[in-house]
Amino acid sequence: MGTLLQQIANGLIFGGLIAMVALGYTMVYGIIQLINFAHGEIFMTGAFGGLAVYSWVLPPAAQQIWYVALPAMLVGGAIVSVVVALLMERFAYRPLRNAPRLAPLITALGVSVFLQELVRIFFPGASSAVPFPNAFITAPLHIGSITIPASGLLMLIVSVVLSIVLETYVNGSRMGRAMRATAQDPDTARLMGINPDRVIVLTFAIGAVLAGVGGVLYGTYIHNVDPYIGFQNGLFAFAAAVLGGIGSIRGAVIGAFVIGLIKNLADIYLPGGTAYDYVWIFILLIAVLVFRPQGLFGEAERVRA
Amino acid sequence: MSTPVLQARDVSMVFGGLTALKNVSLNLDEGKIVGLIGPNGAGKTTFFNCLTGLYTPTTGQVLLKGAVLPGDPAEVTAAGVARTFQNIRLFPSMTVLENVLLGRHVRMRQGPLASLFHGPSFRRGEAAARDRARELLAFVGLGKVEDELSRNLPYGDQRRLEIARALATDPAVLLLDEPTAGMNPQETEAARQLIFRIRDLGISVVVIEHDTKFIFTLCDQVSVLVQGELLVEGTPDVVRGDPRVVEAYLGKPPEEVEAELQAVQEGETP
Amino acid sequence: MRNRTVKAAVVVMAGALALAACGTNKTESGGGGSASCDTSKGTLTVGVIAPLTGNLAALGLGIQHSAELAVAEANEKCTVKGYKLNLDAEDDQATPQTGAQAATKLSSDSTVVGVVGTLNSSVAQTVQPILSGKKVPQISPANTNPSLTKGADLNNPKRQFPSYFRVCTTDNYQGPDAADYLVKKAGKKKIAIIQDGKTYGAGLAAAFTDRATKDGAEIVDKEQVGEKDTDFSGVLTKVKAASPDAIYYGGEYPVAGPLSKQAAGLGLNVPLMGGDGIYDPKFIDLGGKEGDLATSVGAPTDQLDSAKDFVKAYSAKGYKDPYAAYGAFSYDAANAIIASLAKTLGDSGTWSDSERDKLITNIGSYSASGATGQVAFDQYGDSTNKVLTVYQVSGKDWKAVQTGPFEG
Amino acid sequence: MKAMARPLIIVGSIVVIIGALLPWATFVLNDGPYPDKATLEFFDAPFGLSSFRLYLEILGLAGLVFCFVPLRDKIRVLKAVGWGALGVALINTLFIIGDGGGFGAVTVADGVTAFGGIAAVIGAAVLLYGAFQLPAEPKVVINPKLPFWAEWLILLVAFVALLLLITETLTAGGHSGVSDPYIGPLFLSYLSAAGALLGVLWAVGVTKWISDMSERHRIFSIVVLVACAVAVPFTSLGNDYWMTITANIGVYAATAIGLNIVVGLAGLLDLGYVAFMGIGAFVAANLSGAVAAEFGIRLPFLLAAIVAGIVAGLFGAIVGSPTLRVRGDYLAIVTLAFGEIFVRVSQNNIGGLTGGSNAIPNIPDLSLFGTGFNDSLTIGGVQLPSGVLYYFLIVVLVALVMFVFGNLKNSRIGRAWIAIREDEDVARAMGVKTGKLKILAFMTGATLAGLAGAVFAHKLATASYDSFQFNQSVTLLAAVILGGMGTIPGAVLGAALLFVLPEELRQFSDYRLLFFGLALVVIMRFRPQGLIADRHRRAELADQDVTGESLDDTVIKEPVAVAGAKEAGA
Repeated sequence: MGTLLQQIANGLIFGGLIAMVALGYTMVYGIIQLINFAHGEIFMTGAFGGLAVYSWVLPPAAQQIWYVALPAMLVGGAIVSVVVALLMERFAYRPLRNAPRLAPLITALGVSVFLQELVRIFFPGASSAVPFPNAFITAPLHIGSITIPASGLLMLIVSVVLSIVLETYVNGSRMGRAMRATAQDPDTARLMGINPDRVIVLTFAIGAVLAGVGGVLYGTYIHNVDPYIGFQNGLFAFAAAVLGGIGSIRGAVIGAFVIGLIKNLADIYLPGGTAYDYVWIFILLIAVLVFRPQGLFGEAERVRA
Repeated sequence: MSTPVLQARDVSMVFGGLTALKNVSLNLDEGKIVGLIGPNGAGKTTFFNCLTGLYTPTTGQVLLKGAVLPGDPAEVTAAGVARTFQNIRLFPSMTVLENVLLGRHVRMRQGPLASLFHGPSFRRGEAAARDRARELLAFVGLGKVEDELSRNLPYGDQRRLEIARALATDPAVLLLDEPTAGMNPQETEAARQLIFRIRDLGISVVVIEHDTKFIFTLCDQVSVLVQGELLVEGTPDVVRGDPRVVEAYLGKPPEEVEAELQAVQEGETP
Repeated sequence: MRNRTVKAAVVVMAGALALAACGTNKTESGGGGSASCDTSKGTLTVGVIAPLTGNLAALGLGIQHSAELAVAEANEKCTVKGYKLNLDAEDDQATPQTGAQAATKLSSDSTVVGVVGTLNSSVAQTVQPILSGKKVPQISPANTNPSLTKGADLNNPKRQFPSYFRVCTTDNYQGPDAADYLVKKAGKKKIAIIQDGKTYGAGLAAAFTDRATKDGAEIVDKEQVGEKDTDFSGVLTKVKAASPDAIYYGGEYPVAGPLSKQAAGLGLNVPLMGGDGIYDPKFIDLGGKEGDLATSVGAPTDQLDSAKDFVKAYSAKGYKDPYAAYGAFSYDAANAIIASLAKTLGDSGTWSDSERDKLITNIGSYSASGATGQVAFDQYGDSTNKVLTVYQVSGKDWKAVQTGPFEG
Repeated sequence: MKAMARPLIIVGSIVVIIGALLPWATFVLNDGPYPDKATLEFFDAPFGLSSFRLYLEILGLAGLVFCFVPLRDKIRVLKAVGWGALGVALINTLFIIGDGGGFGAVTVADGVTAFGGIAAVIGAAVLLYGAFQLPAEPKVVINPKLPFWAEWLILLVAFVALLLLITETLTAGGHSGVSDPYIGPLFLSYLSAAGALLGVLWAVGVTKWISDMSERHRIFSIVVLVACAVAVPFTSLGNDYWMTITANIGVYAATAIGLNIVVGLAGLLDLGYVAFMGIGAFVAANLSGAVAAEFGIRLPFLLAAIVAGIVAGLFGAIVGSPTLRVRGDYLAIVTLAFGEIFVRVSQNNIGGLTGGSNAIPNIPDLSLFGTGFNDSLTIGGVQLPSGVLYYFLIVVLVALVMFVFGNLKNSRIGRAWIAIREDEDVARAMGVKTGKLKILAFMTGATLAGLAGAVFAHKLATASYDSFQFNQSVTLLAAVILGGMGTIPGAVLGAALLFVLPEELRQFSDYRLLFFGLALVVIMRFRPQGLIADRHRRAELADQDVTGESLDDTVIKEPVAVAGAKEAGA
């Protein structure tokens, strides 16, 4: 029983991480129907941005005080992510807005490889894993029979809070309405006086903020980062977004938690154990795509569009 | 009276609580042209989609020569119902000839192995298909542009190519979705003549059109759809004189009809 | 005007020919320490095949530079009479087919006397037959898969390729040695095994498991982590449920460090032990905790003058990348090739393809003290160096806690 | 500005010529441990013209000559010359700066001056700028009436010249497995010069003329091409090293053509395609009698390859079956997930079939009449390099795959695939059974990949899961897209570039993936239809006038692929 609870806790934490990345996928897809494969790399650059702030911006005294260091790193990571995402949008994706579908997807793959290599070659020490400072309370928390690292709990909380904020924003604010309108029909939205370019830029920026924050929190939780963390976590996040119904914010978050739970529960309950947990996630993904292509929470019409 | 070639019996279509069609029936006799008119949103295209197997009617049946049509567009085409589209939908980067050859697809029999080895029978079949396609292109008047990419054709030619492509499937019934939309009077007249010639080949035709004048001078029978229901049905003279039609459809100021036409063209894609 | 184009084409073609024919061959202005040696007979090349790009590049570049160091020293000391030595490092991108291309490239160069490499056992599998076909000796600093030398059936060993040697030990020594230490000396009776599913890790874990069971320990859990995984909480929770008193990890430090740290985060405070793949300062940077253990081949560096010299010489050269886990092995491997070459050629020999057999024989009988201890090869081409050291994390460093030859 | 065109071209050409004569580096750039292999000369001797300085000299002279000679379409001719010169000048200048450690290397240092590089770059830029000021002219078309034997002769000469050009380009720097530290710039210089030559030929209409002729004499062209492919081992590429490289290119080209059926024809994005190659490789390995194989049987290779193809094809059908319900991007994700599952499962040695992390090593060499495929071969007194039989086997494989692709494309089924790609709904409305055909596309592609995988396993003597990872799928996809979707030469060219360039540019290997990523982005931005566009697709994808392109003229873009991508096709 203790193990089960512990695995559920682990799954939720991992799900929280994936959710922050998945939101970026789902929002970008919702607006311009682009699978932004490079979004995982935005997450990765966010983590390295946070690391850079810690190593080169913060004075040694501040490094020791987590409530100074962590916010600074989060802001730094988010800024780096946003800058990278906007450059990417401006120079790689925008020129292809009206190109055949395959073109932006290939571009996304190209951007992904490019960013990985850029960090690997030019970030000092990044040719292999780089230690990430523990910029939060180090002592693990004991809740009943389970033990979780404080940084894990923080990640979970931040992720849930940000998702709620985002959902409220998209549903409530003027810009949120513009986003939804653009997602439905960009041409009509333009007629209504919405500037689709601005909406798209904003979408990328919001996704990048979430990914950047996620990257820094990931670093504090896992304790090291390397240029390739974006790929696999990005893949999981993408799976989560699809699972929940791509384009749906709530769906992406729930999908992320489902994936986190499945990965951890497969370790105990499914055949093959830890060697096959990854396989189960993808089998689930395929099954969802085949039997419920709109995802768990997506709207059926989305798929046909 | 012989059995109609195409018969729709009490077709209803409901989309999640919204009734798009309600008990619509239609009889198409061999070698006849039937027109389908009605204001914007009357369900004409929905009805077309039911006739071609794109939608399966919620209730009711569509019969071709007395047999119920299958529920898959590909099989409907194979059974002998071909169509064109309201917004022209050619294969833009295929040549004119290839577009028509694609229409022959359903009448060709070469399987994967024959396609792989290009044996003598494959070549015979391919040559026959090409001959037939050229014949049809000549029939619609596109004999000289077979190697153009279809996207490069002028608008009117694209409409005609679409008809040739549909004819290539050797249909018993041809469904034309607004074949003259956006055409000038000369082109419209040419289209009318083309449709007559198609009829003369023994193919029955159903036409959706906004241009009532065109319909009344073309069709043997006209059905008027309003809000998903069949309002009137009969010969052009009967329909033209029916006051309900005038009220529901023709009575509107022309500008409004025009605006609707626009909206229909942009929105109501199958 | 077409005439002109044709003429231009002809001239360009001629240019290509001229290009092939001429070259200025100016001598190098700086860096060549060979000035004092007689290099009248030309140049011979030592090849390196390792991943120089991609995520294993850190290890591969360490291998390359360490071999470079050995070559540079040989040139300074005029080890090979009459020849200057070069190093030709080829990237295998850690993939078998690129490795095969690199091997073909080196083996078709008649000046290549031997090859140091590869890092990955899977790449070695494609490289072995190619180099062997051209009788180019290959000494690997890092392949640990026993089947590379002894064939798939270890109970009935048969040498696979006469030209293949390695200076590192196979899983067959390190795994059991670690098991002996952990079970007998440290008294850990309930052990959980985690491995990464790659050749090195899986092999090591299997060898460990066998011996530990024999020594009377109970293997309470066996798990696998993915190469690219970073969150190990699922695996560790499962391990924790089995309440082991030690974890043995088959794999390399980029996973092992975080694994150890995350275990502690989940309240699983037991030592983690691994092989030479985790014996790296970076393991501690990445989260290796106090009390974690690793085995490594050879006596501790600070007890061995040759090792200290290697470290000093390496840092003196100012290479951009650290020598990493396999640098010392690579250095020994290159030296084995160079010394055997010197022996083969003697004072006045001339290199030709007919010398290759003799070179391979000489490598087989080579014996010297290297940066990793005594370097020599047995009848299968495996290293006879069975001195293994167990290290433990103490403070921020690895400290040797046991060293000695492994006895079966 | 138009009036300035001619003076600018003249000045530019002269400066290029002078640049070629000036010294280029302030130090002797015979680097590191390679003195006797170094062939890139950066001399003090002013008239020591060879290698890239010779190309520059020729290009400069060509600029001058073409400026005065009456020419049709002068603008395109001079642009080709200008791009070529700029390419050669930039590559070498940047290399000296990079390798020599700064601008001192190409200006003044230690009392030595060397302005050759800078002069050449400026000259080439001026020449190019001048060329752009020339008035635009319609594309030259030459179409002389010739008897068929004369056309055959011209084709023969053209193909042989192309073969020689390719072999010379590849072996520029004279290496046959011998490492040269300057191989990268030498290769790129040669490529630029060869590109300029082809560019000029294209501008004067020669390439179009030849490609039209080859269309007219299709069978003859195919025969000559096959003969050229068979002749490769007899050229300067006839050594072990290039046999291995060309064989690898062939395997990937065959796989890429298979992928081209799925992506290029049917328009279904497959991100896990390499898994089918993996399945083929593992099946063949298991049936090869290798010691580590699960089954202790050895089937004849042909049979094993067929079984491998069939098994891969079955998996293709299974993976393709979600296409019945899933479309577009979602399908791409299904295939991606399948690829990832394949890697994980084969790494875990499922059922003992894949050897797991140990792979299946030592797959026995194939043999024909007692000659091992890895042995060297002597034909008529000519000693052919080892591995030549594999090369021939792979030529057969590629020919087979081309045959399948070409025949299917030009058939009822191929047309239906293209129709599905263009507009699936309409295809269905026209009677195309889209579901069946999409699965057939997957099956065909997978079968071809399986066949290629079987050859691959034998050639490599190992089947290991890490040969079949996601990045390989991406590379294959990039090969298809880079070369041009839906065309055979495109897939071959793409595969060749993606495997030759890293080999030739090994010294820049640390930046290999960086450039790979960047190249994908740039190509999608400026030439999404690929280097060799499908006759159909280029009209659809290109926003520029690219009529009359052929295989030849696309090669031109290579030297300026990054710098001049925008220019390409203009």
